Amino acid sequence: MTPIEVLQLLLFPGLTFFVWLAFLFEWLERKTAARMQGRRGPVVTGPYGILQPVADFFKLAAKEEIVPAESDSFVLRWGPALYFAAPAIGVAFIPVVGAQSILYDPLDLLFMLFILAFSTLMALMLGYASAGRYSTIAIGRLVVQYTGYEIPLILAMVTPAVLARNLSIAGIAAAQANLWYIFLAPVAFAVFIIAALAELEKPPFDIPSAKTEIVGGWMTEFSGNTLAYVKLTKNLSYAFLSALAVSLFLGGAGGPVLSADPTVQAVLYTVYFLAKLFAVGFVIFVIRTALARVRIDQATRLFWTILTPLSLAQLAVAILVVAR
Amino acid sequence: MAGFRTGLTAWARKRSIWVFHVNAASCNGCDIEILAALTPRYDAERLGVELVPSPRHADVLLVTGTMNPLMKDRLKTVYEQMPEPRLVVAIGACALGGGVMRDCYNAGHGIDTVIPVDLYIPGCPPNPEGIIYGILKLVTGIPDKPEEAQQVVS
Amino acid sequence: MSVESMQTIADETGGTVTTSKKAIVLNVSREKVPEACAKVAAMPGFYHLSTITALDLGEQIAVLYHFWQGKVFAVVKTLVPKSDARIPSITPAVPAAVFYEAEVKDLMGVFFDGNPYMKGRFVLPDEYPADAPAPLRKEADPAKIRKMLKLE
Amino acid sequence: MSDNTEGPHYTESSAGLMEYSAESAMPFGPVHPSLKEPEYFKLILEGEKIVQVMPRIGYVHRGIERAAQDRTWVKNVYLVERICGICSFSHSLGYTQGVENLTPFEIPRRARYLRTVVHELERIHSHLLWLGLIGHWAGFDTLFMWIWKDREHSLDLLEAITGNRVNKSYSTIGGVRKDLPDGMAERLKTEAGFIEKRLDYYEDLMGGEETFTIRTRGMGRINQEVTRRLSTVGPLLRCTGIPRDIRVEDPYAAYDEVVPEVMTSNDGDVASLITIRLKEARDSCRMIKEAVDKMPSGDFKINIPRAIPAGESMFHVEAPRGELFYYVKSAGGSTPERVKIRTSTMANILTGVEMLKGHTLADVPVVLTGMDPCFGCMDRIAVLEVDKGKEWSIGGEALRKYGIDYYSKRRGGK
Repeated sequence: MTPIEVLQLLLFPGLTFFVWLAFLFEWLERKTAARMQGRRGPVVTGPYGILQPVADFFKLAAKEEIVPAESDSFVLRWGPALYFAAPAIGVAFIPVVGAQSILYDPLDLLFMLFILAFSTLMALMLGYASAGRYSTIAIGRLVVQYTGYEIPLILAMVTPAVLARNLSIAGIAAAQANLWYIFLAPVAFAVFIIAALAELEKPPFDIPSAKTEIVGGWMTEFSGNTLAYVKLTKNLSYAFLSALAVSLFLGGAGGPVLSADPTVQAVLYTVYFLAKLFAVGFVIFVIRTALARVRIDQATRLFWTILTPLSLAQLAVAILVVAR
Repeated sequence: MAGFRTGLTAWARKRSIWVFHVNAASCNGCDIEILAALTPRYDAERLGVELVPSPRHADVLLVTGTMNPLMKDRLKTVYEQMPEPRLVVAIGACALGGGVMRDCYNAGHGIDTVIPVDLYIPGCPPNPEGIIYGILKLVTGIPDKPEEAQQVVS
Repeated sequence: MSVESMQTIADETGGTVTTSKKAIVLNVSREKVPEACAKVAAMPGFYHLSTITALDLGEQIAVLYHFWQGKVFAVVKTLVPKSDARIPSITPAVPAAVFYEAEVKDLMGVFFDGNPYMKGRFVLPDEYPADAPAPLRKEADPAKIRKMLKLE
Repeated sequence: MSDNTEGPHYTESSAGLMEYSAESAMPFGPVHPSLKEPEYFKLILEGEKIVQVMPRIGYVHRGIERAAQDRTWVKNVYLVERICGICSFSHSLGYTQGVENLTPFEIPRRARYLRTVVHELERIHSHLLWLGLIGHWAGFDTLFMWIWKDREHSLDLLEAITGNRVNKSYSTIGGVRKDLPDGMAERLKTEAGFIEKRLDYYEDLMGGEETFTIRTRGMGRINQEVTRRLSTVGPLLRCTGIPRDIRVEDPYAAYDEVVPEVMTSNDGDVASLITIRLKEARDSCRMIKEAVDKMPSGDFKINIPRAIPAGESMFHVEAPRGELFYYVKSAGGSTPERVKIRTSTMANILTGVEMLKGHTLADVPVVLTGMDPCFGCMDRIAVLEVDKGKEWSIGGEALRKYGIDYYSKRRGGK
């Protein structure tokens, strides 16, 4: 690995870039929700309140950390780091500048599936380790919800791979140069967004963190640094899943080539990518604000009886298209 | 570097105020005004105020209502669950000193007999504007150095 | 019409009927309370039990059961001595009375035999001493109660 | 209790609790985000299904009935309305009318009309508050924000008429404290029209939003048999199809001339409660307009001597949550002999528990809100399974200790 690659990995378009994107996503989410609810949202912290999530993060990080007596302090100490690592590594496989991602493997889509599952597993372990009553109920719900959305999510992610006959994210993104897969496989895209809402625990699937039912969900017992990193990770996953949607269905960073200068074109690719990313994020914001929470049994029924058959059908169609 | 971190923390603390609300035998008047302070007309989120579900996430504890013996232990427990630095705001006449309930046999003389209070917002009930103004007074009064903040709390 | 029905019930239970502006009061002895209440509740429209009130009259405690329909309250009233404040519970006939009886027990110290919730504290804090007078009785002094509950 | 210290009545018993393992019991409150007031509900769960509910009431008990005996008649107006900040005017209305019934004086018509207007405004504000909260508790925060934004209009009117948004201190013995401000009649009409329009919109929205209706339809089902037996009051009674409304059945204030329409439904679930409250709020808007038109001129207050003649008086009003009962007894002095208050939530808690059983944990906030609890009013305790003959005694101390121990175990940090 060259020093340039390390820098890319750490700064742009790697970790730092995506962490700031995560903050930006939280700010946009809060702003969108507030505007839709007839409020203004954060305004005083930074221009238009854009630094509000940053202030929240640093304030939490500087607070006392309380570890409940019954909890597993080892897991609580190292769990957040692993939980954070999952999307942090994942973003390195997303092509942001042009068609190349920083890390590349011909089979990295499978690794993404692993990362998504791992992230849920870490949430489960963290919630269980904190040994709170509400946390225990919440992780029960998390697991049930996970069994619901996991299969549609995988099927929806495999569909573009089938269409592109490629199992790497960069490869799939590059294969959409002419036609985005959102047009070829719109159902898979819709299923992906719905499953992503469930993975991110956003309404209407914020069942494992339903404030009005089980206090803070599996995060009830966290405080200080742990809470800061868990919240940051959730936002990072937000950006990561949106980026995945962009790469798998919206042609990644692809777009018209307007300049012969590679630097200018690189900037253009980044702009294309960000525009698509925020478009996807915005769809999620709007869905999240406009809907009420469903119940866990209703959610699983939706996933098993509607989304799984739908995504299976979509996959079959995709296979037929490719075979022809 | 240390100076920068202290400055960053102080900056963040004044702009991110997560509140947890406890009703210690209140008549609901103050409680609905606290809720109203978060709704569109007043929108306390503009200033970074957010209502959090668990005391472990909170910076500021809002307490309404006169104390009664059943809520006394609860209030202490909630206060102990909060991570440092923590601040307590007593809202409404009852929480300040018993208010109209002062001589009732099952009502206390204000919550500062149980936990330390950093700010008093009088009124029966205070307006949402008053509540937001009070919380802002509180956080702009937070000293910039964390050591001093600890003193304010204890 | 309700007055006549109340008079009939009074005849059956050995009570007397008095009327006032908004209420028809049926005075019965405490043994007859469940019977009288069941009969009043069975009168057309009077199934609604508004509440149970207890009054400290010095030597005695008056207990009033307020049933309501239309513009009148049908009240069953009984007197019990303070030293032996117990009444048979009316919960078998009127299940809604459960809390009202429990509340009266806690605040006025009248026990209702047959009500399952006569143990422990209902409204009052658990620290409330068992040997202290019930707070609504005349002999109870709010200032002293506050001291006992460590509120001062 | 005072004279019966021997007796078996104070032995602590928690036998009922021990039958369930600690894992399946779930504390719900007293400090919980969906309970804006402290109340302790211990839910016994099987998986996520509720098999038993054990509330512990008394977290808001302050001893107001006793305090009322030591204060003058007029001071008590300000005391009783602070029983509950949401239905504060209903409390002062019930109390003042109960006291006025003891005196030979006739209250001026204009005062009666003014009371009706403020009473209905309070109903609008309370119902809107409830509708917003049910949105919030169903995880539909947008609805909550919208409704609370419109609720501010009713609070503006209340503030303009009475001087305070919450504890209005408007009704007093002998009438109301002040007359309508200039131009208020017109403003009342336009604002009532505005709120009416918004209510139409919300009826549309709440009926049409799929994720919301599946959370409310069929939730907390009760029937006439239950509500009759448990003496349920208010919308909870009317949602099972029993058309009882004190404003119609036993008119007070100016309800003999401004007649409300009784809203009923036969569904007996949370969705029907939403419809009933929406319709009632809209009917209140209509009644405000009508009352403003019909309002006679004249005095808004008469002076009543400070000593109230001896006697006893029972009075009840239809608060937003249902019947609110006042018993006032005077010995002829300057303070009452006894004031007994029975709030609507106290009458409804048994029904609420009945509604909760059999639902999942996710439904608790919605169903519990469905009964519109106002624990500020209900400073009392509930214990359950009355009808099936099972006995539950709450070992209060044991429960509390458990809760405290559970939360106070913490280490590390500092």
